[in-house]
Amino acid sequence: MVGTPVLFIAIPLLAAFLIPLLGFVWKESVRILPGLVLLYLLYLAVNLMGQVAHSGTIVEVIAGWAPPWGINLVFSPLTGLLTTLMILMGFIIWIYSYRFKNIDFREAVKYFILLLMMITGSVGIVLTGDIFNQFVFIEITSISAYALTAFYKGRDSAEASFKYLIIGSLSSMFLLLAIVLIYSQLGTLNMADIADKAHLMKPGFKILALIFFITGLGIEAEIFPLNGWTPDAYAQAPGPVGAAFSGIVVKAGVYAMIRVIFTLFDVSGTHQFLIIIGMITLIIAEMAAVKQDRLKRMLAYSSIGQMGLVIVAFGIGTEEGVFAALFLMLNHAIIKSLLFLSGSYLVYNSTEKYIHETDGLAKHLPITSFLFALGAIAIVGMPPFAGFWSKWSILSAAAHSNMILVIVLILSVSIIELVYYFRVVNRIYFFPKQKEVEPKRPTINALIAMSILGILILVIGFYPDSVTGYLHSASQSLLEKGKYIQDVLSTGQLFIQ
Amino acid sequence: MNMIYIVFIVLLGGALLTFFANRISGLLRDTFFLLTILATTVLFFTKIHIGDTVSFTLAGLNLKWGLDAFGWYFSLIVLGLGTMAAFYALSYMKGKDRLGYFYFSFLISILSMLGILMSHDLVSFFIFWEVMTWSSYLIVIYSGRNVQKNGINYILLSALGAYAMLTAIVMVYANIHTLSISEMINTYPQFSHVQQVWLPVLFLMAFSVKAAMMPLHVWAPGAYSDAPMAYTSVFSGALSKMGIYGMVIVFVSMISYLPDDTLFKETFAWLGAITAILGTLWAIAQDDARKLLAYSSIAQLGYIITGVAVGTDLAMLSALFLAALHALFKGTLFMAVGAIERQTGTVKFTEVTGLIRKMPWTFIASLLAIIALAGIPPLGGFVGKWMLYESLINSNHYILVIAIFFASTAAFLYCYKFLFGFFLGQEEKEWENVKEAPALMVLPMLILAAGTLVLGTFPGILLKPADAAMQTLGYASTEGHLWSMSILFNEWGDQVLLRPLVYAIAGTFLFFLIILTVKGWKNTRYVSTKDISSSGEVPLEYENLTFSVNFYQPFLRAVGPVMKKRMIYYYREFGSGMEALFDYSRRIYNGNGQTYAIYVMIFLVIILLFKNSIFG
Amino acid sequence: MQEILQYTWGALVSFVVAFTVGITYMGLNRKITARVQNRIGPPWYQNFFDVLKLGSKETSIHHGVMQHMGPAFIMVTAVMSLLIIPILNDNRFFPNLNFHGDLVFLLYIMVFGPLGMALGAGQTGNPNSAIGVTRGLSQMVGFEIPWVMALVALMIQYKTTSIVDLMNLQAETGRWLMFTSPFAFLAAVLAMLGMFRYAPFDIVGAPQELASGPMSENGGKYLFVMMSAGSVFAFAKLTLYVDLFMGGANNLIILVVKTFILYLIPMLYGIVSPRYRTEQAIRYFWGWPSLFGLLAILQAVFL
Amino acid sequence: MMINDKNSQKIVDIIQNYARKHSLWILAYGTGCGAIEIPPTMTSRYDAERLGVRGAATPRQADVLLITGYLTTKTLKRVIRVYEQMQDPKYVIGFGSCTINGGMYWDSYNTIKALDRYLPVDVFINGCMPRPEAVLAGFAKLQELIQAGKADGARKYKENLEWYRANQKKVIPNWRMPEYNW
Amino acid sequence: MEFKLFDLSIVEYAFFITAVLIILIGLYGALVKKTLIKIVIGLSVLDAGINLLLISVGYVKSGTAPIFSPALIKDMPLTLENIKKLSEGMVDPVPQALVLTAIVIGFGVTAVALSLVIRLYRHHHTLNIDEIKNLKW
Repeated sequence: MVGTPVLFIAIPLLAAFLIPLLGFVWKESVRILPGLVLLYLLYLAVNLMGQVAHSGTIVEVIAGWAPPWGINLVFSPLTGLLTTLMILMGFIIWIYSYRFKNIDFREAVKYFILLLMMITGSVGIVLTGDIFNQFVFIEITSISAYALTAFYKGRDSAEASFKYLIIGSLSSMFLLLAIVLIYSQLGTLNMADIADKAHLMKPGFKILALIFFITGLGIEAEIFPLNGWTPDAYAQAPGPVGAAFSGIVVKAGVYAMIRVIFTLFDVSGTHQFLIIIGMITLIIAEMAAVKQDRLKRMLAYSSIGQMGLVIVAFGIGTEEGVFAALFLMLNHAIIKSLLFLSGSYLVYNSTEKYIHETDGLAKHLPITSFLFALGAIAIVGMPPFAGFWSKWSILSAAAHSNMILVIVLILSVSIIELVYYFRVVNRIYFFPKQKEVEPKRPTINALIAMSILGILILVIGFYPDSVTGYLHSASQSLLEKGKYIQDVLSTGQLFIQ
Repeated sequence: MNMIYIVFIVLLGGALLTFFANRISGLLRDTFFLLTILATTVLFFTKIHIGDTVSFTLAGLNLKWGLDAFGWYFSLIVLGLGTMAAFYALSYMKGKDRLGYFYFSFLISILSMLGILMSHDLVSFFIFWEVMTWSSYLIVIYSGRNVQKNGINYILLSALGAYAMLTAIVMVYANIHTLSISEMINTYPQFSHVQQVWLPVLFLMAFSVKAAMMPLHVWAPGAYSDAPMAYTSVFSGALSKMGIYGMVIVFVSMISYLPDDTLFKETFAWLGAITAILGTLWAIAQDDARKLLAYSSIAQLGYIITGVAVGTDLAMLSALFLAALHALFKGTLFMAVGAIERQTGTVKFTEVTGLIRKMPWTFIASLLAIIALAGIPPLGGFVGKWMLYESLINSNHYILVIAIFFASTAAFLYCYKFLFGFFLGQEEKEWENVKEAPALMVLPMLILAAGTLVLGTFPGILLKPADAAMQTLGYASTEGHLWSMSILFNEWGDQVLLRPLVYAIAGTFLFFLIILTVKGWKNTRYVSTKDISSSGEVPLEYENLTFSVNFYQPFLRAVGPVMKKRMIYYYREFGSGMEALFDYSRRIYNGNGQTYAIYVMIFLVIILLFKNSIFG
Repeated sequence: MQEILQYTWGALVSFVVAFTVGITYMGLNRKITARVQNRIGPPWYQNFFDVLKLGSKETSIHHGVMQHMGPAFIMVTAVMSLLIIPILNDNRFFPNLNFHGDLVFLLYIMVFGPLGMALGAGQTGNPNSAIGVTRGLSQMVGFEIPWVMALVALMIQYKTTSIVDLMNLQAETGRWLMFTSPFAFLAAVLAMLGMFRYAPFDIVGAPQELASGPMSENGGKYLFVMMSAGSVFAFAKLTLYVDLFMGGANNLIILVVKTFILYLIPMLYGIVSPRYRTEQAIRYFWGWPSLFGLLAILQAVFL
Repeated sequence: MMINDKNSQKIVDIIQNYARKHSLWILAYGTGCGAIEIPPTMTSRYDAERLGVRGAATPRQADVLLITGYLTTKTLKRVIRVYEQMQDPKYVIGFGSCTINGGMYWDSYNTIKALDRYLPVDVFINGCMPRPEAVLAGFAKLQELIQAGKADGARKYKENLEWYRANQKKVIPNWRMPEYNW
Repeated sequence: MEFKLFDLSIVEYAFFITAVLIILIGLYGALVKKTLIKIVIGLSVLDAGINLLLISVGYVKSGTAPIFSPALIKDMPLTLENIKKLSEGMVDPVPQALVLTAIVIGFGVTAVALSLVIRLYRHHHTLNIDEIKNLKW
């Protein structure tokens, strides 16, 4: 026993608290501490993953209150996988942002505290077994995300952040409403307990609660038309934060939504609804991405599209579909982070982040450009890179469910995606460089971070079996609702007796 | 360790080594490149035997690689042309930058083609197909010319085809829960009728894109002409044959089982013929040699597609023969253009003329290749053309044979234009100092051209493996009654005995050539091309008397109505229409945070209103 | 060896015959043209003088290798056509290779020469040559269509691609194909107008604008070989028509009569015609002649 | 076909000359007013073709160069060029008095007066202009000369090239032509 | 512990209705008003409404405070049944705890929102949300 899941929340919160204090002692500690914390958590997560694979779900009871009364953390194959992924992404983003832009000490303090908070919140969303607790974590994540979006003073970041905030407030309103509804009906906030008793709810209320959940969490999961904030926030936030959004925050949002739909409520028609809404999201986002003239906005729209695809895959609902969705989440986290990280060096000194400012940078930033191109090729699903396998699993899942239309739509949209990504890559490699652009060479730590992601893409691409085992057990654990309930509630029983 | 793995590892490792060796020294890079391709060729032809298979599991999918006679036939094209092009490339690419990148992509595309030919399951087929797409794409954009136009066209249409194929693959996978190609072929007759129709259509879409069939050919002229010529010879000669390879499988193993297969076959045969005609006509209109050859490739592939689609013994044989032959002569021609481009710096017929005395070896190679391309008897091209015509006539495709014949007659026009434009005509002072290309470039050309020469008399050399390949597909052996070493038969029993005919041609030619040379040998002397009868005028040095602008204007005027608009025009219109639509659709995100909030409420309201129909 | 000698002998004999007859036809053409124009005209043997003179003329210049090879190419076409096309129904007098090739081979060997000559013309560097060549090749694309249609119609109607088979068929039934396949004959004859390049299809070498087109730079021995080849080739073509459509010939006299009657068609048509521009010529060939060709194919398929 | 034997050479010569005389391909250099006499000569009324006379389009194919009238210094240059491009054996016929002595242009500053100072003329046809009958008579004379082997203007030109050149260069100010050496 | 929303008396309905009304007012403010400050106020009102709704769910008419004071427990053993019996007359404490949390969060959000408004005003010199549209499409 190396540790318990509660450390995932306790340690980073503590560290976030300690950062400014330590900063007075040794300034560099502000930058180093988050890395150490994340590294430790990564170690912990990997260990726990091994443990989970070995002996089943770990349920951690907090403060001695057993489920269904107390708050509990669930480290199942699914949540464990996502936790590991988020911590990994967080760690890589830390490596990257260790020296990203020469921000002064005060700014660094803010940045790293907020980043840690955001990661903690996201991990909490995934780990927690309590619906209100989840709400709290969502709010923690959101507030740190608002602040991080508005991190740069010079740009229109406040505008983006404010939009995010308005919609985020609506999100929290809907979540609270849903929680109120559930609580008024069932008198419990524990997810396993809710799932157990969901059939006792009046159908009308159940659906109402579900709708509020979908709306509230859909805002975090970027489904259309709830994603108005997304492109702005992605584009205006610092580069690593954009990566964190697409690699961490959105994943948590999607997880929450999927947990609600798959575990809490069993309403027929939800899956079809997911497919439809995911499809619309995908199509609109990719259509919007084609004509973007700003790099980060393009990446943001692409991110929305990918999340739509994830939701479609979840909507397929079979084990294969869930597997595919999780695979895509994993790949998307890695690839899109790589794109954001390398992309932000491509438009480093630019204020407007126009795509045409990246023209011909390949000569000046060979590795960054190469990694960006690798990411672009991977994300459109070209074999033998990572993206292909997730796309293949989605398609085969859809085919096994006889959803030919879905396949056709996904592939048509993929063509659109391919066009705009390759346009950018072509520009980077083959257009003459704009005179006024001053390329910035990436720092060594940024290179390391990006290279890790690039290697991950290659590893998953050439040897997908390295992750499919985890993904399969994760997808099974999501679908085995009864086991989840039993795992969580049995802990309570043990505790009481 | 199985030899099949080793070949792939050698290629992949060689590609990576070449890529990284580029940083160290050019010589090392060239050595690695050449060694890799040579080692692959040697290993492939000595160590891998027909019937070898290997299987493994990846991501829960059973993948199987192996080699059959059919794949071997196409491997012959790929590796043969690939090796020649590799030698050529060493000299052609000398001094250009980003060579590591080029050689890497070159080797990877060879690898992907071998992979396609050796894939026995659909997923690895698709993977290699896509690898082929992007590796060739990397080379198409290598030169940096028109990347945004030609590169995107290429990748877009390739993706269209590849995704159509992917759809088909997942359909098959969902249906029979296995990815084996042979399994798919075996169970195909039991599929539902809808699937039986759609599977071949989707597969053929992918293959038609690579085989540059109308109306999916629009990428080809740009892509062929923008890639470095060292690669374009492989691109047009071997890579496009992958489309043919797939098509043959689909036509033989799938479409034949359809109850309404004739409709399919006729449609594709006609599409092939139309491709041939339009490709030829557009080739005639080109002033850029690369474009001319690109359109010519499209046209040639059109013949092959027709042969495949008609699918009788003789037609299939002719298609396979032409596929290999096309690799020979089109490889030569692209290399010749490359040589000219390298030596003179231009590939426009309107600019460069009269190279025959400066680049005689290139001219000889081009001449042989052009004769083969035109299908004129003593060379291999005739054999393929003959078999194609006879098969069409034998299988009652009367109008089709006229269409094909029209295309190949019109092909003489661009054939002549190619030779005249570059090698004949006035010798201009501007090109006075042009030298023959280096031996490393000339030799591959000559070797390939000599191949067409040999095949003209002894087509059996190539027909034998083609016959073996066809037996793999389920055809009966046709040796002895449709072909033998140097005799061709049609299905009515008429025959062409090539050897006496070729000897007669050669004999007559030599006889009259000698007469012409000997007669007045002492008095006849060479004069420059400025010494022509031009109404008593003496053309000055700067006066260019070469006729090369609007070369075939009268002909193009005659066929004008067909050529008003190119297919790509419609694609462009469609594309810009779509982009306008996209542009319009993204205005949903109007930038006002409040509107976004209102969207959220609208979303909620809509779901609430329709909750009963959504969550039934 | 004996076989080779035999074929060589056959080729020689038929060459001599074809040369004589061909040259005579050319002379007759001039004579008849003159008579139509109310002139006396040159004697019928005038072209022998011309050829002899060209042969005896010195050729002091050449523009390169291809100029040498061009005439040889066209000679190959002429001789090979003679070798493939059976001269008489009875093969004994002119042993040749007609069992070794078929109509498709013949079609291609017939374009071999013009293309080779075009290369020779191109080498001379005279722009007129190149212009003439482009016109000639364009026109060839025009007339090949009805010509091939006619041949295809014959091939599918009688299920053979061999000339000898077609001749035997006519000999057996005793009916000429020009009557059993009239449309094919029409199409073929109209295509022949283009093949002979007499007016109105003589824009290739129109002297008034192109000097003499592809031949502009060729004099002396080159023109000598070309002219001989042209005569031989003309006779070969006429013989082919006779073989295909008029039941062949049992002896030389019948052959000469039949070929001359056929030869009158392009000749007389030419005498009374002005000149077509290239695209007009092409459109002409793709009009009625091709329609006849189509009808021939329909007839072959449905009757 | 190297025939060294004198007698057989004679026979060959006779045959060749016979063929040559009956096959005169003319290149009509139609500068002067004499050009108008060529069409009637060639067409139905006088029909020169019955003598084997026929138009040739390029100097490479032509045997006879017709100088139909006066030559200016400017056109002389072209005529020389054309003559030099013709292949042996080749003949020149001068039309009308202009080619003989300048005719009505005898005192013109830029026409040449006597053609045979510049090119070897085999036959002069007198008249201003010569009628087609005269032209035919000229052809007949040329045929006679050919048969007799006396139409050897080309040989004379070759032998006296320097003299001809000197004369030519005297009247042609901007002499820029390839050297004639066959 | 079954709570039924529609078994409430008229007074309890009043809570409910008031809460919904406040939410609607807040929404109106947030969605229709153009001034940033008013939007923030709308959001706060929205928050308050939801909190009220949350509280009203746990409200038990004339219930006591949810405290197990020693006086209340006396000597009862703490079995499950006893706890249930004891808690019957009490107001549900959980919603109150939730509301406390929600208020804190709402406070945080409002603080962030207001600081953003300040920055927006500095940047755009306007508070009209329709004019703050630099980022679009």
